[in-house]
Amino acid sequence: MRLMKAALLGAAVAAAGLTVASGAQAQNEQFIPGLIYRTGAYAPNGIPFANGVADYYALVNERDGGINGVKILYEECDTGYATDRGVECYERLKGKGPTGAAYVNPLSTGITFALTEKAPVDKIPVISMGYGRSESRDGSVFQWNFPLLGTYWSAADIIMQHIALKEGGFEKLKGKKVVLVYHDSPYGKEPIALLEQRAKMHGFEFTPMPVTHPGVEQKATWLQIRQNRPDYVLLWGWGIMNSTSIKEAAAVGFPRDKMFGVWWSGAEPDVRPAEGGAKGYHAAMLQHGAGQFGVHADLKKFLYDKGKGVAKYDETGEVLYNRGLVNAMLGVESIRTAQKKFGNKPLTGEQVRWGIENLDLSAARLKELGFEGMLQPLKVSCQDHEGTRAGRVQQWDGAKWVVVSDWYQSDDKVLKPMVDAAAKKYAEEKKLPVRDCSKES
Amino acid sequence: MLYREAGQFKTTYGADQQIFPILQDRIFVLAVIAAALLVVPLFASQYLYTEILIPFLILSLAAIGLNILVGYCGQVSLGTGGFMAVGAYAAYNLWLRVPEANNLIVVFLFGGLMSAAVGILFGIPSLRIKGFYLAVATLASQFFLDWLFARVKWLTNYTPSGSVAVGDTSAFGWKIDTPMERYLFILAFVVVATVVAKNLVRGHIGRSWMAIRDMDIAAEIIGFRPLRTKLTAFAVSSFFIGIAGAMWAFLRLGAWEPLAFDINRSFQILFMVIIGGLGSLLGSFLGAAFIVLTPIVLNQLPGWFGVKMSTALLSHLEFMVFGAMIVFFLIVEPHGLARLWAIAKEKLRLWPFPH
Amino acid sequence: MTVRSRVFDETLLAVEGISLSFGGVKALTDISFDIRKGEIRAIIGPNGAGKSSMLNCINGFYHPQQGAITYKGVRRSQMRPHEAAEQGIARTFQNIALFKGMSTLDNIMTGRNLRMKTGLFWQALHFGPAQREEIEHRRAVERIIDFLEIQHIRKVPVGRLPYGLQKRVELGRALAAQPELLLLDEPMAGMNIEEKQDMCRFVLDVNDEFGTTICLIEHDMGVVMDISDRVVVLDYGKKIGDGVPDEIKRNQAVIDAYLGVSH
Amino acid sequence: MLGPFLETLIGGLLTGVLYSLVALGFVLIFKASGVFNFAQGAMVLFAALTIARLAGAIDNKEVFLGQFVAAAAVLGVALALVGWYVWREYMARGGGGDERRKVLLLSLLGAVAGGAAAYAYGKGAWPMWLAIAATAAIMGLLAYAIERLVLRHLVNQEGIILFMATLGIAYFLDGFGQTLWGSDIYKINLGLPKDPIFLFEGVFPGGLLVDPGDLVAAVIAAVLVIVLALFFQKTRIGRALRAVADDHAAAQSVGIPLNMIWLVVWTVSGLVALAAGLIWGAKLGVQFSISLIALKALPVLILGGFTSVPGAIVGGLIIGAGEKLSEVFLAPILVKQFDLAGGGIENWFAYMLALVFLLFRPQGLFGERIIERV
Repeated sequence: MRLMKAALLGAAVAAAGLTVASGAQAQNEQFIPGLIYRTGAYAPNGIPFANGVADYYALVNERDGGINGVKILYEECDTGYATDRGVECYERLKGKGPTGAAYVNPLSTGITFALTEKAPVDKIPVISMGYGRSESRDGSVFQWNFPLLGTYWSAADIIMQHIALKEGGFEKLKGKKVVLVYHDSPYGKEPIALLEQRAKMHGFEFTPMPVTHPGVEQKATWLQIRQNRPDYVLLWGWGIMNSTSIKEAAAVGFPRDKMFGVWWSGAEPDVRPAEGGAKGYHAAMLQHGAGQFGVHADLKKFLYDKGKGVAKYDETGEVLYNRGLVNAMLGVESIRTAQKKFGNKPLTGEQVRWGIENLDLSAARLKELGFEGMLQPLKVSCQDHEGTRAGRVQQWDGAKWVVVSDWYQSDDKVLKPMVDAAAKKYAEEKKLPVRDCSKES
Repeated sequence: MLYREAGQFKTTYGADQQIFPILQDRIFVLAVIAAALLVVPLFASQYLYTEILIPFLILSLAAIGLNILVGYCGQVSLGTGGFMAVGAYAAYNLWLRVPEANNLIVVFLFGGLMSAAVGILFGIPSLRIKGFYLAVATLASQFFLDWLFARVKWLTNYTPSGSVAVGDTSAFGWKIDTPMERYLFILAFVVVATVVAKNLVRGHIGRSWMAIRDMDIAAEIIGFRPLRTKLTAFAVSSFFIGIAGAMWAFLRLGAWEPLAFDINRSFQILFMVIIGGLGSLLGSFLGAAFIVLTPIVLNQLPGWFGVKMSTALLSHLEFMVFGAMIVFFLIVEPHGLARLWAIAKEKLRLWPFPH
Repeated sequence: MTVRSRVFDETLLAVEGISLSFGGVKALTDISFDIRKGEIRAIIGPNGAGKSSMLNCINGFYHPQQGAITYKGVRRSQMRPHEAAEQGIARTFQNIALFKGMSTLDNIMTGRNLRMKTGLFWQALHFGPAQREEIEHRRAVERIIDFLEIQHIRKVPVGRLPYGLQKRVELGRALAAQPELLLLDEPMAGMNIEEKQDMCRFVLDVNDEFGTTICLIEHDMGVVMDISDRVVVLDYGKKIGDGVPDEIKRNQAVIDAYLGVSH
Repeated sequence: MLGPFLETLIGGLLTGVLYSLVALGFVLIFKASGVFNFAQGAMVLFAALTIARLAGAIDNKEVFLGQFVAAAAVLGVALALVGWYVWREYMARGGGGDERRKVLLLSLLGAVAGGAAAYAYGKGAWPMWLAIAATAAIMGLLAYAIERLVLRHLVNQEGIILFMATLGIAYFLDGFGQTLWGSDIYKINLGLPKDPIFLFEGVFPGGLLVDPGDLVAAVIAAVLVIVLALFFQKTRIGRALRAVADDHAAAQSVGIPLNMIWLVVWTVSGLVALAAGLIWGAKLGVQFSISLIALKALPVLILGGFTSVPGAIVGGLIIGAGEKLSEVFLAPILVKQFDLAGGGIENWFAYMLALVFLLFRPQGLFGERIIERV
């Protein structure tokens, strides 16, 4: 009986908690949920990113007293990179704060897909910076999605442009073999459509090779690569899969400088475990690279010198940490943009959506924010939810990332028709209304 | 004094063979269903619907399906996720390709039937393979089906990412859209399915399953055909699981990829069946409630008490406490929550005079 | 002690030259005997004589390497157990083989399985034909429950019953099939005098009232000689005697086997 | 064609040895206690994390301070629980010498574990041998805790209940290991050679590639397997183990203490997990993901039989070779034939291979033929 009582008591506490979870809140706060992962198979990459995001919000609160006086209320929820956990986190957090979630960063392509279905209903924009659905840059169909800074189609295109440049032009790719080693999930599959398109255009042979979650078992994949001798290997991995790929490449003697990772396969946790084997490995950059910039000085002054930083100060220049900063900054600036129209108060997701769609960061503004050298100017519009499609390529020299290319722009002549077709198909399948962007202000 | 069966006499065999022969049980169950139907919509928040009630109901249905196979027929399966995926993708393809069938009930039943067919196929080895060998062998179906839905492009309508999405869901012209509508629809479906499951397990088909479970050799000797009996169990079980999978995809996720039905899903549902109680339909519900609620509660518990904790530590603690609770419950009552419930009822019957 | 002397003409089942071995171990060697319709036939023999193996061959659980069994005029070398059940052969087991997770009522209901035909659909609705069928068979089972005097344990899971009652339930399950040939493997093993008397009564009543042919294995010689019409004796897998109880009592080979004279 | 085939075969066999090693952990426990121990993968992770963190310098102390406090608390509670159990038992039996020795052993192991944690967080890297020794002690402690806190209370339960309990243990260990040691990728440096070797370059174009790291790992694994086999055949405790495996009740009746045997078996399979963790960790880096390699060992188990040591070895080789060959040679054909979106068949192929095999031999590779009785 004692056990029954304990069980009943526990159930009562749980029920009470679930119903009154949303307690008293301060009124002048803008709530931002953080769907991140600091545990599980993808934690090595999730942790630095989450640290960057958390630090930037803290910085805005510490340095500026919030966004025009509206404090940021930030709460993390660990998704473990699992879609259903991610959805649960989203549902749990979306209604918090005086106005609900301003926007959501799913930090997983799978979760992005799931939230894409929920965003129009809940009226909360989804920012998938450098990931997510490639066709979602079409704001006329995907009103609530913002794959800022670049989609996977852009990433793949930039890498192919870089390869073509080194080979001496796209026509030289004829007859070459390109292999894509990808994480077997929507994330890894995204670039395939573009690469198939490019292969058709330029006559190179393209082979996609899936690697099953979590990606520690790649022996067969790399034996095949050794036997087929492709000219280039593109890598679309995440978490431990990245370092494993590089190690296996070394083990079969595939030249690392012929390997190109996407920007999620180009951070320190991806190359360090492979030690010497990673030297020469290339990766695309989501604009920014590693290193410390203007904003880092503020981070040191307002957070780390006061012992309030989440990470260690020497780690704040790492690629994924910087990406966290960029990600948070774009969100904050979107809210700021929206405040110009709706007033300096906590905003709803719908209002913030307008802010993201009208986000316009000039070079001067980026410098002011301390992001000069990390980002190029970007301008989002109804038609273009990506904002910018620029990228560079970097190479690991054994100790640090070195930028080895100039800026590329993904080729809209190739991308735009694909985006339009895919968005149209989505709208038809789902029987969705299409916005007319020419009528938007 | 309230829970007494004394004085309730059965005068016909029909009366004795009702689902709930005791009057108070009948009233209680009807009250629960009525409350779920009428009272819950009065106060439930969206979070309660989408993250607790809907997952709970759908996974209860999957657990009932698995319980038929494991609890009633004694065939351990670790392939539940795969069969859910069959249901989900079959339903998706019917929904996509046959516009006339845009009726969730039709679509779900189709998902269930396809899943049953695949279940029969993967049930065939059960004639020769038993126990843990069978359990591990069913993983073959799990991994194969996962792979199939990730690779065969037609099944996902050639979407570049392999992730599919559904919209515009309705049944007989009723547009099932808001969380409350989805909840009510699922509730209705699950109640009907539970009654069907109960009818099957209390009839001669259910007895044939239990006979195979308790002693397969003796069952064969008194005339049951082992293969046919086992395949019926596989089919019925997969049917329920397939419907649950289709519901999970259509009414819970809306957009999904094969990872939504990976091996962790299989383990999750097996947990529900074991913690809830093998061979108990009530247990399937209790187990589902436990497995759905525990991680959510554990994750939020420190927050309710104002304890600030790093996200990582919180997640790790959630893992640890969840694991420990599973072990604890298995030690306290290996026959599951349903047995605890039965003991409580037994006590109630004697209350307030325990001797 | 009265020896029952009845005469039976019609052969129900004939065993011809059965040999069975596991790997190199011979369990049965060239066994032949017959069971006539309506009689109570006993198989006796020391431990390990191959009695249970013999029953297992008759109802198709073991497949003898040599020989054939003629049942109701059809000769066959082997059949599947459920085929035997369909042909009207029911049995009980030496080590009780009840379905432990089910109640007494359900266990006996399983004995009716071959007669319950409604399909999944009606079963799922539990309505119409399914319900009618269930009630009809319930009636038959309740008669057996009355006959065996086990009304009070109708709803108790059999795993919780004492040994003697379990044996009785097992007999009930076999009877529920309304068999033509009932095989009883040591129905009275481990019982006290009272329980044995009850069981004897049931066996004789079954034989008398329903005319069921019974083949039983039993160790208690008193019981065997008392109730059986004819006895066959096995030792080390070979048949050493066959006849009415009085003959068997006088058979030197049988006496030797039981007293342990070396071969 | 022969060159690539041989190369893939070698790669597969070398991987297979590692599968054997993980499968062996399962077999040992199943043989002696009938438990299908799903926590084997979590044990591999736990052991590997422990070695990696003890042998590698902990650089970010601040971040881990919180975890350290929590970990120390959890470890303390666990030890206190174990201690309480032992004390109760000790009192109940009037304090036998045997119990006293156990208490001593326990506190010793606890001290080693606590010292290890404290030292690791305080100073920095340990030499590899010391790290391995300390990890071995911790695995022993873990086995003790599992036996005392879980198995003892589940004696005579059905197999599936025990299986579920080990799943619970796996969850606990995954969380515990990460709390204690973090979730990053950690290195174990055994000094395994990394540059590929090419054999018979004259015979095959490009030569036959052999990964020397795999080779060394396979040799270590093979030695371990042989040592274990000898341990079972030759030592007194090994014979006792086999007796228990054959018949629990009979073994107990001739005076073999069942609890002791279980403790030994779980410790040994903890050590096997340690070896597997060491090798896998050195190859791939230590991270949460390696707890999933348990799944890789399952087809080996049904192919080789749950109770057969040689089965685990041969099964591992067959599965390793089978999955690599199928992926390299069969998958491209399937992809072309059915216009699939990529191969990746190795995951289910191993299971299908085992399944088809089982249909013809339900008792596995080396299992004995089952005679059914009623």
